Amino acid sequence: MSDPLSPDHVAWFRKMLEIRLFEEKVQELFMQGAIQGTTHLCQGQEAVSVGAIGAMRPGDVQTNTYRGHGEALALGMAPETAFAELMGRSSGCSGGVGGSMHLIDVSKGNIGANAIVGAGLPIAVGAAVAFQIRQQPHVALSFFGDGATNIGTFHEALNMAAVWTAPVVFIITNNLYGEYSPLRSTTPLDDLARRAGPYGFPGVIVDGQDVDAVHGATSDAVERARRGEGPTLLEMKTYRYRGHSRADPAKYRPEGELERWTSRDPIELLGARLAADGRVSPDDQAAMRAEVQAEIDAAADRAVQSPYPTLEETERYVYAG
Amino acid sequence: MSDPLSPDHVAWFRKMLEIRLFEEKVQELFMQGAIQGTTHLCQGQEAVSVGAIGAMRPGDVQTNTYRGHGEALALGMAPETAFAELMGRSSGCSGGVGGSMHLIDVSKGNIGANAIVGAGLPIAVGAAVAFQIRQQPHVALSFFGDGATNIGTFHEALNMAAVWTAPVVFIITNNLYGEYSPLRSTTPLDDLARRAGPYGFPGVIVDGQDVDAVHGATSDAVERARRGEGPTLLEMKTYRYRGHSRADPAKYRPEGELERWTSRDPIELLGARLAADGRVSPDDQAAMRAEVQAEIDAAADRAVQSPYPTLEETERYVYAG
Amino acid sequence: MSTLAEPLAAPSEPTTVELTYREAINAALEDEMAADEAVVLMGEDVSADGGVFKTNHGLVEQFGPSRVRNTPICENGFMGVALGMSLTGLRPVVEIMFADFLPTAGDAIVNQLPKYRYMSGGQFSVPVTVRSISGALGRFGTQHSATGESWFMSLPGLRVVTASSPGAAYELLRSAIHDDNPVIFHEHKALYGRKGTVRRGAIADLGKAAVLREGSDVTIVATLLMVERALKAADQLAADGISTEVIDLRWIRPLDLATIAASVSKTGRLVVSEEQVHAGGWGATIISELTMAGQSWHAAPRAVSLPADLPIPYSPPLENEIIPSVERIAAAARTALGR
Amino acid sequence: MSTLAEPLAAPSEPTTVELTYREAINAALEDEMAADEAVVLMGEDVSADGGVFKTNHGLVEQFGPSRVRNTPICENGFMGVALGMSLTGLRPVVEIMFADFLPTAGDAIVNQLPKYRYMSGGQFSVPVTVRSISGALGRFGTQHSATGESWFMSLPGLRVVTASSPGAAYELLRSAIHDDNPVIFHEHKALYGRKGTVRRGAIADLGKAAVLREGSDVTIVATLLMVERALKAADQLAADGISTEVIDLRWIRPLDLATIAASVSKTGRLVVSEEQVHAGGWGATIISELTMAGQSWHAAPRAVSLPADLPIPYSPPLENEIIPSVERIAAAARTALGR
Ligand SMILES: Cc1ncc(C[n+]2csc(CCOP(=O)(O)OP(=O)(O)O)c2C)c(N)n1
Ligand SMILES: Cc1ncc(C[n+]2csc(CCOP(=O)(O)OP(=O)(O)O)c2C)c(N)n1
Ligand SMILES: [Mg+2]
Ligand SMILES: [Mg+2]
Repeated sequence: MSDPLSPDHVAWFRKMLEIRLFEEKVQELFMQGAIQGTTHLCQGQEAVSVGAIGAMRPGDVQTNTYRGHGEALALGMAPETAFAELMGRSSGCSGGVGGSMHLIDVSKGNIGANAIVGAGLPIAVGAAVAFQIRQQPHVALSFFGDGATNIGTFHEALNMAAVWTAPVVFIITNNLYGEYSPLRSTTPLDDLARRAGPYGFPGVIVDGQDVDAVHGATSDAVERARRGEGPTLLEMKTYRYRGHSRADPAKYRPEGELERWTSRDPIELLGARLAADGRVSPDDQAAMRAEVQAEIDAAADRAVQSPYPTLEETERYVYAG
Repeated sequence: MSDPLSPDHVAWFRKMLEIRLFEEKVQELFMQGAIQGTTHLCQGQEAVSVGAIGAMRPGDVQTNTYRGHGEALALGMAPETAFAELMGRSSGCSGGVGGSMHLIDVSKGNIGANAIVGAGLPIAVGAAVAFQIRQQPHVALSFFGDGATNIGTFHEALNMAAVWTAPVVFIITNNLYGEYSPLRSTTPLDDLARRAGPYGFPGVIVDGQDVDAVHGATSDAVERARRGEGPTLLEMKTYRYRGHSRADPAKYRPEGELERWTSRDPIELLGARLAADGRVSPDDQAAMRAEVQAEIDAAADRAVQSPYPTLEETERYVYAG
Repeated sequence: MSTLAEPLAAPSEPTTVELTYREAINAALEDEMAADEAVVLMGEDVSADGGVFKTNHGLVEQFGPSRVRNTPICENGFMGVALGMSLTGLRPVVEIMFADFLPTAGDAIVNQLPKYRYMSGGQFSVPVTVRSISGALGRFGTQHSATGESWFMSLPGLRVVTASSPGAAYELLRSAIHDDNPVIFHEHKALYGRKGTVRRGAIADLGKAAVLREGSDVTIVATLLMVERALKAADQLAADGISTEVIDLRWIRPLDLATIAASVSKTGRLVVSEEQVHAGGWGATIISELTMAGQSWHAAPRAVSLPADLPIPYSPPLENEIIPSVERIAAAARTALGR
Repeated sequence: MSTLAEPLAAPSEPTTVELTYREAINAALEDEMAADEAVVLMGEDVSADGGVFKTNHGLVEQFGPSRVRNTPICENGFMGVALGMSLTGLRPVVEIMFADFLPTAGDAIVNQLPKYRYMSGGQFSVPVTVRSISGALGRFGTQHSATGESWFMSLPGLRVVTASSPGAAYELLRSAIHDDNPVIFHEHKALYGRKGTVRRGAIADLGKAAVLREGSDVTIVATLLMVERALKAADQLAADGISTEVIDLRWIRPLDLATIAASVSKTGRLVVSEEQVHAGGWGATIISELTMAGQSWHAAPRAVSLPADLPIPYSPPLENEIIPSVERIAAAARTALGR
């Protein structure tokens, strides 16, 4: 892809750095015990989150997964709010009761981060159909993994979206693994975009390391949906640098695989272009990284100051009204 | 299709007649209150049941649905046993506790008639995988409707079958309706065979009114599976003459549709060929029909003599051992 | 006039009409859809000739196929769709054709609907109503005869309600649709033809049981089809001079323990009559809660329930036999009274 | 030696070994798979580095990827596959990575496994064991912390069992796999590291609760993680001169009411300690059944349970707070004793 570089690229670069450094910090806080339980990091997948979210317009919504920190931050959640949620603090986006798998912010169009594989897809279809019914010009996106394409809700959601020509964009973050299982051990094909076939709408393979490619393909799909032409399935080819979750050392990877992917790191790819183009020099990039790092560190420091909620405070989260 | 007429055709013709007259009798018994509740008849679909079941070999198994009378009879269940089950009598195949939706006979390879849409598919895959694991040369078939291709288990079952190269044949009895809904109102394509695409195994469209076509396509798929080459999805284009169930007058059908299908009635098609070929004259066919009718009537008469089970008798059906 | 029942003219003042249970549900749907554009009805064949159980007559003609929406066969999927609709301002009513299919939508019902607001820290409300067509005696066999009324009673974030009569069905369904939380609404398929008085325009209180008959000797608590059987049992008992209080439990979650406790404090005797296995159900929960609260009994409470170890059989006489009968309910009350 | 524990040499004479709960499960799987070729293990990543919770170490090396089978992510689908396997002679053990995903397989669990034999008139047996990895305190959040131990307790045709210690886990899992009926076997993820004595080669009786500590003043019934807390509470109570009987319920279906009734007949006081909401659970069912059977209480029975109206929160201190603690269990026993 060779879109003319636009001002967005600098913002995207910064956001991708923010996501990367946020995730690294999460890992560190985990080691220190400041974050407990489990967490599913997305280093390596930043271009997917940033490029695709960048295609959304006000009023659009999306659902994502337990591996949703990238989308949450791309949608503008403050790192401090996200850290606080991961720490179970009352200033977290969900008051600390959700945790790492549920970074949700309805005010930013982030209507769900789901810990159940495949559950977010029908929810996005529902939002899309609601837009149709109320004649609102909005679109719903749904992010999910390659492994999620094997569960029934994937099929059910795509089928309903097709039958109803719903304004929804399905985004597979194909990072080649579902937990410890390589794609081809659970899925009978390499190119998941082909799974759009029986629904009669387009399936598109996208280079998930190239933020421009991601943004371009998603924008096309979003605008197609907005024009009333129905859903698209986008397959983002990408990779997660870390194991599935905290507990996973990712020993199952073939030798050299990680290196092949880090050699096309999405942040470095964009950084190289920004440097080549003269927009942001390597030095300025380093300065930006330091600045973001300082923000991230400060955000974590502030988050940890937030009190834990009390059970009583959280009672109002259960029933509305 | 123009397979040379073989002796099987006469047996098939008779079996199709048996199914047709069985279903008509069920309807009559319903009106009289001798059968209660609901029932899902398969008049018009006889060639699918008979042609496909005819491709099975000893040790092969199949699962079907609440609309499974045709498969049950084709597999050799005595009409009397089937009637008794529909009447809730203790001499029914399931001792009267199953009813119309569960004509099951494990001794004949009929390992399930399911009232839950889509539930039979993974069960068939499980049987097929068991054959693989135990290195038995058997194949599992699964019959289900067009509407069932929209539920998650369809996708999950086809995916697992593909990944494991399981010896299973998926048979869509595409009768154009799922309950009262025409196919295209719930499904974004006409040719459901295309749904095999993303699983990487063949999908085949078959004329479900032509018992030879059904038998040929199913035999090919069964033998392919037996050779270890994996699953096939067969789409049988057919039609049910009656409404979805007893309660349904089928008023939603466009005018002329039923007539278009009855003009290619599977029994008449085969009957015409048998007559043209000189194998079974129209008179002999009429005699055969009368004979089968008498058998059916007698079977129903005997079935109604069977006592109802007692609750105590049925207790042993709950837990094994 | 394509609807079964006249639409609601002035919702402020209830007017009394005679409707069948089926018509009452139709009227509640119609009134809610007319009053609020956000209300949509969805499910398999909901708009086809009034729906499979004919509860939806005239709705698609009045509100169009977008708001009365047929779905493909995929309960978990369309339940998720309803959730997504609710997050963006709609108030979906989902029809589940047989209660037995609720587990097909198991993830959406257990992990999504009740928890969605909570795990977002209260950012959403989830006004989804699930209409579950429940109950046996249709000779539908073991996979189509469940009530499932207690299956989800342990889930915080959810409400569960049952309708035993046309009047209750109308008011409770409206109450369910009005509530900003997910509610599973159980209707019993054997009741559709029953006639009764409906206060058109009224709406039921959330979480309140209904004392249908006052009495002093024994309390019978029931739901769905068991309510009319309990009332008939009370008639039989009255002939023997036994004064029976009959409570229609209505809400399984939240349980109206106060109303039941007040009744049992008076009668000292309790029979729970339930079209379900006793284990893990509302009957057991009520007896446990009262006992834990120190209830003193004149006689041990009793349950008339489905057999613990028998699925619902198809065979008509067997199905009849296992569903609690008027006689068995009355007998349980008599035993409690030592008669 | 790739397995965690030595394989069983002579299954006839139990030998006593010290194993962790995780190793005990591994040993049960290994012994069953070694003894019977029909036993297969399946689920998501069951063979990947010992499985997600490392219970399956060495099994794929020993028995191969066909019998230790990774599945795609599709709980309802692969539960149906297990059913199909069982109909044709295999004895599948299905791992459900978190109990919260049991509802994802809702149809297979509710409508298929328990009913399949019944609706065929007894033509099949369905020897499927479902291993459900259950329980809170992992800081996994509200969609990954359920026990679900009572969710399916009302289903005729099914059995449900829980393992509270390494010894129980070993013997009960073998018992589940041996049984010719579908069994849901609950393991608690907070217990995997616990050490204990395992009688390798032994097998538990079906449907029998275990009296772990005898006492005369109060009975505590518990399952899973609550059992060790109940035992600790009993120690605390003993220091105050209170004699506590602790029963590990083990089987939720069938319920061993006889063992509990015998204990309560002696103590007259009962505390159920459960990592679940009280409504619709085994605790409520036990209290109801005893009360209906005419149990006379020295003091009202009590339940130490999860809050009725709160999902399990992620925030660590809150999660700690809502799970019944040793102190709350002891306090309930003291209250029952009026102390
Ligand atoms: C219904 C369900 N089954 C299993 C799991 C456990 N699980 C969590 S993530 C995961 C793998 C998902 O893989 P993929 O969809 O590729 O997403 P990724 O983690 O790679 O982002 C599994 C099996 C779950 N959360 N939900
Ligand atoms: C999970 C589930 N949802 C809904 C139903 C109700 N139902 C029974 S048959 C049917 C239509 C199925 O259509 P199709 O698969 O085309 O089969 P056909 O009846 O035409 O043979 C429906 C919706 C069911 N039995 N199971
Ligand atoms: Mg993945
Ligand atoms: Mg059909």
